[in-house]
Amino acid sequence: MSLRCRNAGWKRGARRTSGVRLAALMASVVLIAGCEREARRFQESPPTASPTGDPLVVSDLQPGPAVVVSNVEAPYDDNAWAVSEGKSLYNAMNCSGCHFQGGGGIGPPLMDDDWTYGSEPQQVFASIAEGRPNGMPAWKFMLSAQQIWEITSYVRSLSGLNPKGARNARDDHMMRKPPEASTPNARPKNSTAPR
Amino acid sequence: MMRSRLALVILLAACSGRQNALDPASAQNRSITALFWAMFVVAAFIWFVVTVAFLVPAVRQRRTTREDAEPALELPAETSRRQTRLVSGATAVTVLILLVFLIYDFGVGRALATHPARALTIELVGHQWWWEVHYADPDPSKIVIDADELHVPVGQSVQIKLVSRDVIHSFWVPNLIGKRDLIPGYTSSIFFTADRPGVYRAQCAEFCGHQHAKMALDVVAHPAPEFSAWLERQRAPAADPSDSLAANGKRVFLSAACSKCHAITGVEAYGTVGPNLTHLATRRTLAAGTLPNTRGNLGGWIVDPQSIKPGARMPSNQLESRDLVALLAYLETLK
Amino acid sequence: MNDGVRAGRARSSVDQEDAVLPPPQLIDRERLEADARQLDVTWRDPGGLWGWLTTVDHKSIAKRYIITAFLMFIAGGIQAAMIRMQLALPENNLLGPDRYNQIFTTHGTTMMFLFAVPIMNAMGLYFVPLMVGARTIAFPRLNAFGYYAYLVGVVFLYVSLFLNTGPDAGWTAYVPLAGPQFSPGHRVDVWAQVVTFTEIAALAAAVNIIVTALKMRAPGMSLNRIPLFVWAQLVVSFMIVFAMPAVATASTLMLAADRAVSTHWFNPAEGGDSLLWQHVFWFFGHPEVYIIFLPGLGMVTPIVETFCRRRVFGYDALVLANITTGFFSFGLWVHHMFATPIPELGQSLFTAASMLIAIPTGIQIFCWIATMWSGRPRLTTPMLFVLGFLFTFVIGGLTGVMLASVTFDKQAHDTFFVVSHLHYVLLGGAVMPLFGAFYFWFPKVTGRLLSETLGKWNVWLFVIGVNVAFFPMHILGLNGMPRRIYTYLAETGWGPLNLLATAGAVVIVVSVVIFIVNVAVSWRGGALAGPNPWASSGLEWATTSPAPSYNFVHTPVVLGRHPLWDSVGPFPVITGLRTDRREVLVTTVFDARPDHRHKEPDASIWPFVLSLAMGVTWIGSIFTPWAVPTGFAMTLLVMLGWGWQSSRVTDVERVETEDRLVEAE
Amino acid sequence: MQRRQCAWVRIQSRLLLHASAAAFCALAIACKGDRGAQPVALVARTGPASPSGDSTSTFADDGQWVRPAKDVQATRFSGLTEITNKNVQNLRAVATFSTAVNRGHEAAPIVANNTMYIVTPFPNFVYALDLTKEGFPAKWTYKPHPVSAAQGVACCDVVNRGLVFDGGRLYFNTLDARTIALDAATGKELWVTPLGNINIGESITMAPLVVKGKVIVGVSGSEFGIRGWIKALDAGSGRVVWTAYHTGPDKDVLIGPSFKPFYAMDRGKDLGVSSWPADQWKIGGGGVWGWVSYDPELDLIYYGTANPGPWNPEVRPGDNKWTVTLFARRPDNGEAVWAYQLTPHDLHDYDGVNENILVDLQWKGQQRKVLLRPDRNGYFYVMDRATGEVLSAEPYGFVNTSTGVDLKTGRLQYNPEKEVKTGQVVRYMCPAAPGMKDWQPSAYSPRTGLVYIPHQNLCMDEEGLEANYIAGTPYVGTNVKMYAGPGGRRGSFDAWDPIAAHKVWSIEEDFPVWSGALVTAGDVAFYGTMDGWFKAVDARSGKALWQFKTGSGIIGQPMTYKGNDGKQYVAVLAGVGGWAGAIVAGGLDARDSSAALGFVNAMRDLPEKTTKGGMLYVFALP
Repeated sequence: MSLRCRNAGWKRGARRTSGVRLAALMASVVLIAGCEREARRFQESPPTASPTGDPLVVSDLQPGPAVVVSNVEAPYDDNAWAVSEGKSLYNAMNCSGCHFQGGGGIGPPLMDDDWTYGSEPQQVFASIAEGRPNGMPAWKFMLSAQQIWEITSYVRSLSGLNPKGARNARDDHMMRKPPEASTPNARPKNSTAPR
Repeated sequence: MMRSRLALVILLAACSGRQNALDPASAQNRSITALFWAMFVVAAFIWFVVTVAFLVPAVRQRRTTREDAEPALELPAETSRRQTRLVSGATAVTVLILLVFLIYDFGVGRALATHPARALTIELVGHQWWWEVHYADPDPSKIVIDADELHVPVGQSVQIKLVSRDVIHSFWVPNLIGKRDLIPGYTSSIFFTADRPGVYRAQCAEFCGHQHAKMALDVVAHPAPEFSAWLERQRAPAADPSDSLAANGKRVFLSAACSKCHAITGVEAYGTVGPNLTHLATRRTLAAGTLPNTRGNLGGWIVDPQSIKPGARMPSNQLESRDLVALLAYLETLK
Repeated sequence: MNDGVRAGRARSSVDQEDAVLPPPQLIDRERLEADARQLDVTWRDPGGLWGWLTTVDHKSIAKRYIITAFLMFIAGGIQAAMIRMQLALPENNLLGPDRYNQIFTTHGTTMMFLFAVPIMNAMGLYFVPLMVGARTIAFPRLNAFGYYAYLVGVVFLYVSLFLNTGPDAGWTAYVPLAGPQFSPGHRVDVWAQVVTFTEIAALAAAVNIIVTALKMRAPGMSLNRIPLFVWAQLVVSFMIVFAMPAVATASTLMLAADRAVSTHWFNPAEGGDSLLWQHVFWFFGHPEVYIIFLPGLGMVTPIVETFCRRRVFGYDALVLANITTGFFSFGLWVHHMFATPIPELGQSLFTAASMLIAIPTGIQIFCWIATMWSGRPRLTTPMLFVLGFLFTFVIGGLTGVMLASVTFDKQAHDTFFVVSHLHYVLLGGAVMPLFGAFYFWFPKVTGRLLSETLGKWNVWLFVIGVNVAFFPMHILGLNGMPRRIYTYLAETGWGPLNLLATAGAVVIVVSVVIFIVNVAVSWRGGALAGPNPWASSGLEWATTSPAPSYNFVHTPVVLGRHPLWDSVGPFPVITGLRTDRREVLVTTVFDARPDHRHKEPDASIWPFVLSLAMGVTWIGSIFTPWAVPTGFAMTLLVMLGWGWQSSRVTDVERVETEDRLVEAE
Repeated sequence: MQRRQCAWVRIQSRLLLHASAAAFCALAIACKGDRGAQPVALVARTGPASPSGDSTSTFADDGQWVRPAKDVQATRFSGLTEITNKNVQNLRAVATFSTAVNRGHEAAPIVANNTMYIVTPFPNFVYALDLTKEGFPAKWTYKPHPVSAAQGVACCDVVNRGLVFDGGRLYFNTLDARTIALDAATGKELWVTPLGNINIGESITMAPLVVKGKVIVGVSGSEFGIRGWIKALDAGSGRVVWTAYHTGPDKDVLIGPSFKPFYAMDRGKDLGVSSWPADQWKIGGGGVWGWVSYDPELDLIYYGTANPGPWNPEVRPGDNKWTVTLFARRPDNGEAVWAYQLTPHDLHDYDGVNENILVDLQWKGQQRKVLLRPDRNGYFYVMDRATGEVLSAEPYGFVNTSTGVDLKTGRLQYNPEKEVKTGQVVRYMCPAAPGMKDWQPSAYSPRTGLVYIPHQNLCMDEEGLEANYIAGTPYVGTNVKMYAGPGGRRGSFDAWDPIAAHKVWSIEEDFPVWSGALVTAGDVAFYGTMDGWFKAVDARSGKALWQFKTGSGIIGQPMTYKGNDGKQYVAVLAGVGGWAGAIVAGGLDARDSSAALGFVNAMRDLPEKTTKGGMLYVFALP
């Protein structure tokens, strides 16, 4: 079963000692992963309406001993349906007007490995919700946290940062670029949060 | 037979309603219904005859032959000749009936295919999961954009231009006319002439995803003058709210997410992702024929649409109760 | 039963060329038992798990096929029950839209691809060799491979369903809804590949049945003596050969490619066409319906003959009806697309064709009725199922004629009227005869009879249930209830009739449970049947029940359409086939004259391995296109292994026969 | 006094234009006799260059260059003759100056009173360089500090097309839609007038025009669903004198009783409302971000309006007045005298903002005051600038989106096969969205009578999408993919004969020629290429004479002036960017062929050819 197991699951699995129980757990993890990958959660409020509450770091440079920031796991990175919802929002809310299909224009490209304000889920969330000084509007009054998380996961999928199986294939429009599903994972060059 | 007679009764009883193919409200559907009844009666008769034909020999002879009885392989020539005659006769009758049906159907088909040169043109755009309605006009500033409700004049031929921007939907008003699919990449048309005022319910008839079940459309047939009056009203932009509460609601509408997806003519809201709300208060239903248009339903729909139409594109909106009340007050002014 | 039969001995061309044929002689019991022992050693497959995996006995493979397919019938039935539960009340919240869409899609896919077609094939694979008096099927290994391919598809679909990855775009998977944009994730990919597996399985079975029926018939079984069940299977097999590639192309080459490697077959923006899918799919989809119920009709004939103690009336008419139906069925597909923008003229053409096809079906029904009139029907369970079939199927057929009319179809299309129609046709036309067939041939498979009392309950509840469940749907459809809706509003007034339909569904469930109990009880505890419990006429009854691994000790010789009824006195057979190796007699296509002797392969593991390799290929292709080349390489290797093993020279020996024997009347 | 002289000269030149070449020389000498100006410079003159009475901009003086277009008639012709097609190959760089900005430099340096003034792209620094000192050191620098969020509403790079010197003052616009007046001597800020709101997508990139004490400024943002306008500010106080919108009711458009369009299609009441679906005109685009020219004699300003919004035409049935329209207005009160909609119901983003060159021509035997206009839709218009009549409109490149202009009705004849459709890719539409020629201004030489047109040769595939309007975000609604047009060369620099309406010569360039043109009385034409070559060619033959490789691609406007040492200098700003150069300026990813409205696809190889960086280059003969 080539459905990807989510990291959390693997970590939990690693702590088990009994091989049998491990196997059983693997199976269940696979199952969960499968459900996760294909689930369609219409009616839920995802974690943290806005990550401002959580520690958010945009600079690698920390005076004194560096605080290790725990990354919020993007609730939808591994969910094909939510990522595609993120895509339709990305287009409907005119993100595509500036960033186009990831190549950029008025705004910077999103499909490359260069991230001005960080590639971590909560950093991307912040960029969308709070806006950024050089022309990025702040969306937090217009979009619900769930929607912003969906867009976050889609934006990350543009450079292949989320699991392949959850990314979009081509859409029914002009073929502008290879679909996210076949975009090579562009390891962020200058993503700032500790990884 | 018993059961079928019962069924027939139910069928006859079920021959009226605002979403019923056998309760015609248009010239076109009258002819279709006539065709249906003709075929139904003949079919019922054939079924009856066949049933009798095989039940008689079955019940006639209760005494069963012994299993190992040497089968009489050769029938008397006269019997087999009679059988041959019967079977070929029955076949001939079948062919004849089919031929009649065929010709009848072609006739009706031709009747439906012919339509007057000048017809009121309405463009219907299918979305997941709601209907966008454009009342065409040579003068662009007179085009009316509405949603989830289709108004037509009685006695005038109407051309519905069908367009889809996402998946295949199907337009079907049982009382007025049969189906026509809205297929991405194709623009097709369907014509009908309502001959009886009333409200008829249409529902998307091609599976189109999660909310296929809740993608309905009320078709309102007015007398011609009433229709043009209605159209004129629709052309008017939204009036500015008079009372402060509604005015406050307008502010909420513009500052909250609403105006990013919904348009209101005369207000700085031009969103095209969701239905146009310029005359929301005049509509009979909400969420594509899912809820009656009442204040309570509207509030519920705004706050938690996902429990009403799971998967719909409308997000749930966390609004201060104050703002919600004001917003509702404003939306109710959109007459 | 073969003691004291006359044998025309066929000599092989190796011994003296132009000797005069000695007069037919009786085969004595010793000879018979010796041959049987020898044959048993030669034909029995190894035991144990290994034997279970390697067997190529068409009967054991087909038995598994039937059981698996019937399990699919139960699975699909459970889904149907869930659907009915959800729709029993307006605004019901038992299943959400997401779950519901997966359930109804899986229901359709299961019933069409994993139950109906495979079980009809399986019946053919089991009985065609027996009915034509062959030792085994033409390509035993291909047969085994077909089953395993099908099994992979079954397992794949249901594992996916439990991983919440069940297909959810309807069993017709219309694009663009099933396309990459509107069905993200792998749900529809699963559908596309499951379809691929069943196609491969169906094609394997079809080829097998065609060759068996045309080249391995017992001497004397000329074309005009082939049993009608075999005729139906033959016609259907040819239909499969022409229809299945269409859907394989659509699902595997087009839909899967659109989704996996961004081809644009169905992308209108880039010049693709969303209607193309419907054309290709229905070019398969409509023949599919006939592929499912022609075998059903084929099963009706022997039952009618047997329980009316009469030869069926109009053999020729029935055969021709079968063939014409097969042909016409390819000219109807557009009547599934009357609501799409297609030119009026074209539509009228398909209307005519759709009505035309009612004629051959009608003729068959008339013939059976005529047979019944001339005879004295015994109302056994199989016969009752036939009556139920006539009662129900005629309604389905007549609504079918209605739907052929473009104008009316546009009202009924995609509504519960159609749902009702297709269930009448398939449950009435295929499933009822199938149940009849189960009761009729169960003794031949297990050696024991099914309980008649339970059988009566089974048949009555089934017929009543089907009609109560589906008749109201006609009215619902006309009242505007579309297909595939997960719920409906109370004010639509569809509630009561839906409740009634659900009640009917419950009755069907009860009936099927009774059948399962009946089988469970009778498999071991049923009354012993003996070779021919119904005193029927087909060759399958000319051997023991259950039939031995080699089917017949000596290949029977056929003197008429009803071998067991035609031959007065000792039953004619021919000898001369070697018993020390798996040898079958190959006869000529038209007159079934013995032509040559052919060595059939022994048990082998390769079919199983190959199906696994193929499974990896197709399932992998969902996750990465690279799985296709690697998978093909793997498959190629396995094929090499297969070929290597069976490359041992199979010597073909010509057989000389004297016409007298096969011409005998 | 001066005026009478010109009047005399004008009469003479009229006669002259009837006369033969010999007579021409005769008069040339005569003029030389009575005034010290360059004779050839006189011929194109049609009146006082600036009514503001500012001595520095009288036609007589070719030593200076006080506005991007050189003169209000927008000829971009200099009478200086030191550099000629004979000696230009000796040209060498004498000074450079880094602008400290890395985006697209579309501005023209201007020179007045021995000072050179430069305005950079966002953040719109203004530099004054002292031309009297060696190496041209900076005199002063002014930083307007525009709102940085304004970068988010600049559709096609954060450019600025130049500043204007008038009456000892400098006038220019900032990206965040403010107009600023500076004291040219000190760089002191005199007044700042905010004109637009970036939250509804309004920005300003154009160079203002100052006539009769009015600063004429238009808005950018037709890709953001703005409601386009043009404003006149009082040069002294910065107060807005009048505002004309380009959609909506006549009173907003300043259409009054004196409005006399030549063609019936432009006549009617409130066309700005009735040619739109309800409310759509409020977000209908029609900005002004290109060039305004002025005819002192007719006392009319001429400018064109930009594309309607959104690009997807199916969203906005109707003619969409007054987008893509050429307006003639009175500078004093802004009232429209005539208008001509070049591209009704624009389908392909053919903005009408290109320059209008005002000259007098011998047309079919009679002298006419005409307006020369190489338009974005691919046609070279010759129009009567008094009436708005189209005298001729011939394609100056490969056009297949339309079949021609009907001179009776004035309507552009669309090719139905190339209409943009929602949800369907229409292929090979030529010219592409940037048009046959975008903003890059052409030059006219009265000596050769030719127009020197820098332009591109691009075609595109386009698919219409449903456009959703959200204030302050792009409102376009199309997928576009551009690529080289017929022949495979993406740009060319042409010499066009407006009377014969044909190409005299043409130089094909690999990249779009996105820089302005300059032509001098030495019969040399200058232009720059996006891969960084600054080129001089023979204005008569098109022969390549000289080229110089600058540090970055050139999309700026070359100019020439006479230094106080009496030498002729040529200056240009290098610094690639703009819509065409966005792939370099913005570091865009070419894997997405729709990036930057599809232009990236046509410029995939530009990053290999040049890098960004703003730098001024000044050239002179040794």
